[in-house]
Amino acid sequence: MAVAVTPDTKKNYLTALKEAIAEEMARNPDMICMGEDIGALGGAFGVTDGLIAQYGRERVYDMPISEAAIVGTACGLCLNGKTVMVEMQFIDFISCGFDQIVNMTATYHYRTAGEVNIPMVIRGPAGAYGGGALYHSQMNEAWFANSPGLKIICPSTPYDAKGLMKAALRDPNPVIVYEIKDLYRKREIEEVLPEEDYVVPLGKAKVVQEGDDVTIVTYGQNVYHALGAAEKLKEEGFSAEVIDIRTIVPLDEDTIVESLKKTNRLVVVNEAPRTCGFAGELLSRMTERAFEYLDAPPVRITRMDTPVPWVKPLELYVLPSVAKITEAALKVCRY
Amino acid sequence: MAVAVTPDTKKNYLTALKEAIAEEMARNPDMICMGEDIGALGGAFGVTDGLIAQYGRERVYDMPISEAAIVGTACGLCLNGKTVMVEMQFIDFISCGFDQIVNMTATYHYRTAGEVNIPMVIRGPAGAYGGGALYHSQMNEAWFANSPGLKIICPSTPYDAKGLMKAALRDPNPVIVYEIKDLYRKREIEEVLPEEDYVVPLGKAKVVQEGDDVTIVTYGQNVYHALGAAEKLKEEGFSAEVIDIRTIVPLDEDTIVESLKKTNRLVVVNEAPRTCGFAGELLSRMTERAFEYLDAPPVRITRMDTPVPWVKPLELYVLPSVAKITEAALKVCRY
Amino acid sequence: MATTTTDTAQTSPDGQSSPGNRPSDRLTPDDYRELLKQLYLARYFDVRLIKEKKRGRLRGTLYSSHNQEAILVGSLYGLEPMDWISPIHRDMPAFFLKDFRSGWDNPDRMGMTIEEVCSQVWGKATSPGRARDNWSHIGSKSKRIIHSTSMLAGTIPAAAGVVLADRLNGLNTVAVTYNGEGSTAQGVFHEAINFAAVEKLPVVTIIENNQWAYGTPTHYEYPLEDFARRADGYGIPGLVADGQDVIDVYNKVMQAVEHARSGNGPSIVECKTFRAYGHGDHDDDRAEKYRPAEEVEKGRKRDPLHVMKARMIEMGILTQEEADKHPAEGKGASEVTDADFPPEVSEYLSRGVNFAVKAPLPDETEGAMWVFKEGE
Amino acid sequence: MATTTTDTAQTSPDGQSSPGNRPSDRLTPDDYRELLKQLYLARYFDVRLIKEKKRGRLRGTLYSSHNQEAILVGSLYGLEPMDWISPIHRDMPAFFLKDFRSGWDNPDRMGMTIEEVCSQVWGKATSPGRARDNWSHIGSKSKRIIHSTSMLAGTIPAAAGVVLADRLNGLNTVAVTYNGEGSTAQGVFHEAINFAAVEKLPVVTIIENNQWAYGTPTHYEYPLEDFARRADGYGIPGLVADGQDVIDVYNKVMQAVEHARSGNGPSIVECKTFRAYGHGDHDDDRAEKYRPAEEVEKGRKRDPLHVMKARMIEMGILTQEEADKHPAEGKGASEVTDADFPPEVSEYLSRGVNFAVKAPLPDETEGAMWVFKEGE
Ligand SMILES: Cc1ncc(C[n+]2csc(CCOP(=O)(O)OP(=O)(O)O)c2C)c(N)n1
Ligand SMILES: Cc1ncc(C[n+]2csc(CCOP(=O)(O)OP(=O)(O)O)c2C)c(N)n1
Ligand SMILES: [Mg+2]
Ligand SMILES: [Mg+2]
Repeated sequence: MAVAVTPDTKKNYLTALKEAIAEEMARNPDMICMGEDIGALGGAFGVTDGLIAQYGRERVYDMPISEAAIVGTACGLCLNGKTVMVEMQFIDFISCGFDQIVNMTATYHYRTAGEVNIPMVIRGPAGAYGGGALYHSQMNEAWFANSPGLKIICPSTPYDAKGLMKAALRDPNPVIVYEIKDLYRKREIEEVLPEEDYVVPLGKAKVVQEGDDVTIVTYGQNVYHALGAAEKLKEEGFSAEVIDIRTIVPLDEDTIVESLKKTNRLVVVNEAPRTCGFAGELLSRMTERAFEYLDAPPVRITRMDTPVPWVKPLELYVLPSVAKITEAALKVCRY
Repeated sequence: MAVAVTPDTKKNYLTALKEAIAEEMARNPDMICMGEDIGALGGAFGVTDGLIAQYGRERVYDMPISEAAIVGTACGLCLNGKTVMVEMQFIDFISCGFDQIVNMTATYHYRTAGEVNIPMVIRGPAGAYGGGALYHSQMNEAWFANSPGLKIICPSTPYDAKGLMKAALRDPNPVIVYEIKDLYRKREIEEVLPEEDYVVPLGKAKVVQEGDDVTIVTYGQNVYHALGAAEKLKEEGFSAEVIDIRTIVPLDEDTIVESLKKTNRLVVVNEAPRTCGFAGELLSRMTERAFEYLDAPPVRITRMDTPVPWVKPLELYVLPSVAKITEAALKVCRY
Repeated sequence: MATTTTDTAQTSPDGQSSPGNRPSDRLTPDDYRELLKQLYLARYFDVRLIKEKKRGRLRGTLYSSHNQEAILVGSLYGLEPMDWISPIHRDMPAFFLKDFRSGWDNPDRMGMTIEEVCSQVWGKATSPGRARDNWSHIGSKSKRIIHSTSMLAGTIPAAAGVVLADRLNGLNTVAVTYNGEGSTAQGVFHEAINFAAVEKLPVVTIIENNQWAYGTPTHYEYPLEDFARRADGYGIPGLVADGQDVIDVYNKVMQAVEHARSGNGPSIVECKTFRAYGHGDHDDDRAEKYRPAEEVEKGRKRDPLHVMKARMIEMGILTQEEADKHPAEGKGASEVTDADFPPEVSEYLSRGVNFAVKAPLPDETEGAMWVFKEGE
Repeated sequence: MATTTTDTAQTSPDGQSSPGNRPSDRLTPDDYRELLKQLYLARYFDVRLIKEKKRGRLRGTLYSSHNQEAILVGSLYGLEPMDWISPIHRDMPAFFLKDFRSGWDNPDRMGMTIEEVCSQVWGKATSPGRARDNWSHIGSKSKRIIHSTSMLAGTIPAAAGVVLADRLNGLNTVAVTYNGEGSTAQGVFHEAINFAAVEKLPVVTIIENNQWAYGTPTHYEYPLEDFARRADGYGIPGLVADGQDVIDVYNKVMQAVEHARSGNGPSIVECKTFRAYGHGDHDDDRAEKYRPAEEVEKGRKRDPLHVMKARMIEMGILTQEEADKHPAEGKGASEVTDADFPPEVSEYLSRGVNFAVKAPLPDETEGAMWVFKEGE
């Protein structure tokens, strides 16, 4: 699936990620990639395609199926001056390397009073809606948001995917990247990317659509559901502001507060399980900080507190949707 | 440390737990205990003291240092009809068995449309304030609250410890028990326990102290900090209602809502890291459900988003305290 | 390193496999005929699914067991009905092959019916798990099949647990777990086998060494040629079987099973085989990116159907004519037709497919059900 | 099962240890004298801490290395300054013993100063980690000591990572990791050693087999007598050393180190020893609950100081009179006094203790610092 490289060729989300990693590999001779099947195959989805041909085993490691050792070895490499991109074949398998992430990697800077920092990027395909069932659909970012020392990002567009990935690979801290696999090859979101090097700084939300009546805050695939809901709301005479936070940790609260000053109404959307998901965190922060601006109870639309089931009707039943967001936002608007 | 067994002997939190497990072992011949050093030693804190002498290796397993295999084997035992109590030597080490808990155990009932249920109790010493540093102080319940299929409890008194533990060991679902190790031998909280068998049902909060001006909701060790704050508040002329939720999943929302109808003010206290901790979840639920009753922005007092550092002044600096709760509650009361 | 398939019938570390003393010596000609039929069925199941998938009738990824069927057929044939198994992604036929000896249509059989397995593949409410999780992630408490998650090697500790429970209840069962060679790198593999060895639990770990873990060759997974050598770290038997030969698999697995059932603890049985297609069907067209064509050709050469037929001809229990009647061996999924299989095989499966196709989808509201079991 | 300490100097699996060809043959009498002094220092460090702890001057748990010092002294002596180590809870003396041969007070030494180590024990701001994590969880990027978490075996993959980075940078270093025998049951042990073996990384994994993991005896941890046999599962050398004998430890570890530095990959060296006290000081009074007194008496009999002195007397580089001058060997922490140690040893440590006692506590606000590193 070679993409012609004329300057104004639109590129998909996957290509954006691929370019970001390839360009950082070229820029930073101390950068290494590790993961399962990322060499000759180029990764399950092809994000590392071509890297092994260019850099060889010295910088691109097909690893045994050992998530704990992959993260731990990467941690050692970073401790000793390298920058490591770790690919989880699916973000769901991060559970098998969990201890090495939350206890070894995340805390290294803290434990050493700053002597050590771990510039590691752990990235992988994430998200539901694609029939991946329980173990190929997860958005488990809340586990890591509750584990101090980790930054977390989740891009929703090719432009952001490339810019955030580059920022992550230049960040001196461990960053976990939730790549939305359903967006990898989505035609509708392809866009022309700048020819020159650019980053999207971590910790900056983006107002995707301006509006006055309600603020819908989300990230990942639900940005599109929120935009869909905004369409429906327009039909009902309400104008929704849609914010894509892009970075989960650290959160850009100011952008959201600014919006709430205008709309006075908040809907948070998140496909992770409801309890202790990031939607609750976001809602809490806004309630604490912007209570006075809120004219209606803020609302979360999240996955139900269930795993992601396989069969389509069940899967959609438990996940946020345009309809659910619309309904919730309407209720908030009409409060 | 034998305790004389006259009916009105006060018992500590540790003894309460010990009795609950011993009584359930006697009651349920299909119950098995697994963990590191739980045999001849009786566990690092002595919770399983005496069980091996009574039941032998057939029902009490000193396990290799293999948290994943411990949980996984326990899961297999439960799948085949047993009830298993798994001791984590410290709850912090649960990270090493993480995948087997969240992906294998928690979802088993869901995946099998109810054919299988896993009556497993995973319990261990938890909590900060004791100088245990990063890896002997954790309250990591939010990871599991965001993983559907797990119940989570955290008792704060001997009575509740025994009653909740028994309920957990009779529950057909996996339950994680956060035992507050700083309370294990705390003299001030010892109490006389009923001689007859009793359970404290999961999912029921307890109003520890009634009050009218502000509702302080918490669990674990912070119940005592909240009570301390309530004292201080009284001096300032405010009466605080203190609620110990006891069960984190499923949460007894009604008791809290009832309280808010009266006090119209909410402070949530939790020693876990702030972001995506359970305090945020609780605050969100109340904001969604009881927004109209809230006369002031609800507030969270949590650990800062840091690990738990070792040295005392640092440890206390990042954790909730009587002073911090008091200050926050006063602000809420005076809003 | 390890990329060739070897006939290792002679290399077994203990004397059990010397002629006259092998488990297979107890097999009758009828057993051989049954085994051949099961091989056909496993192959037919796979090619039929490949075709259905190509026609867009199935969702999810199909991990073909093509060319690896002898491992399932040979390992399952000697088990007792009450024994446990835990199949993994490439082992779909195991779900119905379990306890197949009790009769393909025996309603009391301790294995899944073909209707149940097909219902799972088609994602229907009649699947044992009501299609809540996908493909090979089914199982059955009553039929003694452990449900896997996707996390590789993750069922080995559960296998230890179920047989420990049986032992406590006075039941002498064995658990057979299936794992790709790549999965043996997982930490939980080590933890579970270590504990099983300490406790002498009757767990037999089969390693299906098909030379590749997705796009990764064995020399990046493990430093030695034989993955069975992992057993040496636990002082347990590590047998190597020719995974293309039902009878050799049967012999080695039965040695391990008898060792386990006699109270001597766990074993590892590595079965050398070769993955015929891509890792999953999504990978079929690009596997050549990492896997040289010559290797594929070489690896596919010893079709288990062919090996079995040759054995039977040599033993005089199959004529060349009979053998040639249904020439499925050596043919790819796109080349083979129903005529290449005995009719009872295609008919059996068709019954399952027809049932599944007509079966209802689960109702969407089931998505929210069974998170917790209600207490009594 | 494995509960006895064996002199296994002869059982090494390769020819390297035959007399005349052993690494120790390169040691001079001065080396022996230095090693003995280091043994004294390690012992003194431990007993001094035990005493300070008993007096209530220290927080946290003290995991005594009493009777196990030969492992640290012998394994560290032959390393190059740029080599990496990762000590674990029972290895506190390793932090200052690293690169001790460069001179106890050499400011350029690639090991921690005694002031730094004592500052950590006393929880002061002058600790390398500013006392943010406790006891043995210190380390130093610049001195090449990996910081452990509490999660056992968790530093082995990091050890693989640091030497891989060195190799990529053209630096031929070795990483030596320390682990209790109980910790070898962890999944990450398997994953990391498997990868190190695949990649032929220069990682030497020392197993301090002190017969107990907290309250659990070895036969519940592992099915074989020698934990070194874990190496067999990866086809790497698994050596067994007499952990009470500095010289045997030195020989076996140096064999493994030279094997690694020559590009041949990882090894495991099991050192047989015996834990003198409880698991931690909180366990001292109750260890008798699970550990029979006779076993303790037997296990403590071969004091590494005694073994070393006997060797030196036999070699004619120590007189009996000299040996008896500081009779610390065979004495418990409560029996021993400063007079049982060479004065330079107690003075050296006292310098560290005095420094630490006077050093400031970190300011409470540091609790909120260094969660993230600010970008450039
Ligand atoms: C813990 C974990 N990591 C990664 C994966 C993704 N994955 C699925 S199958 C596979 C390759 C498995 O190879 P092998 O074990 O040899 O089995 P095979 O597919 O060859 O039969 C990988 C890496 C997974 N399922 N689980
Ligand atoms: C993953 C993990 N599980 C449990 C513990 C608790 N723990 C601390 S030390 C110890 C025993 C260690 O035994 P061993 O490895 O033999 O070392 P030793 O203490 O005997 O030197 C245990 C179980 C831990 N630190 N990490
Ligand atoms: Mg394979
Ligand atoms: Mg030990």
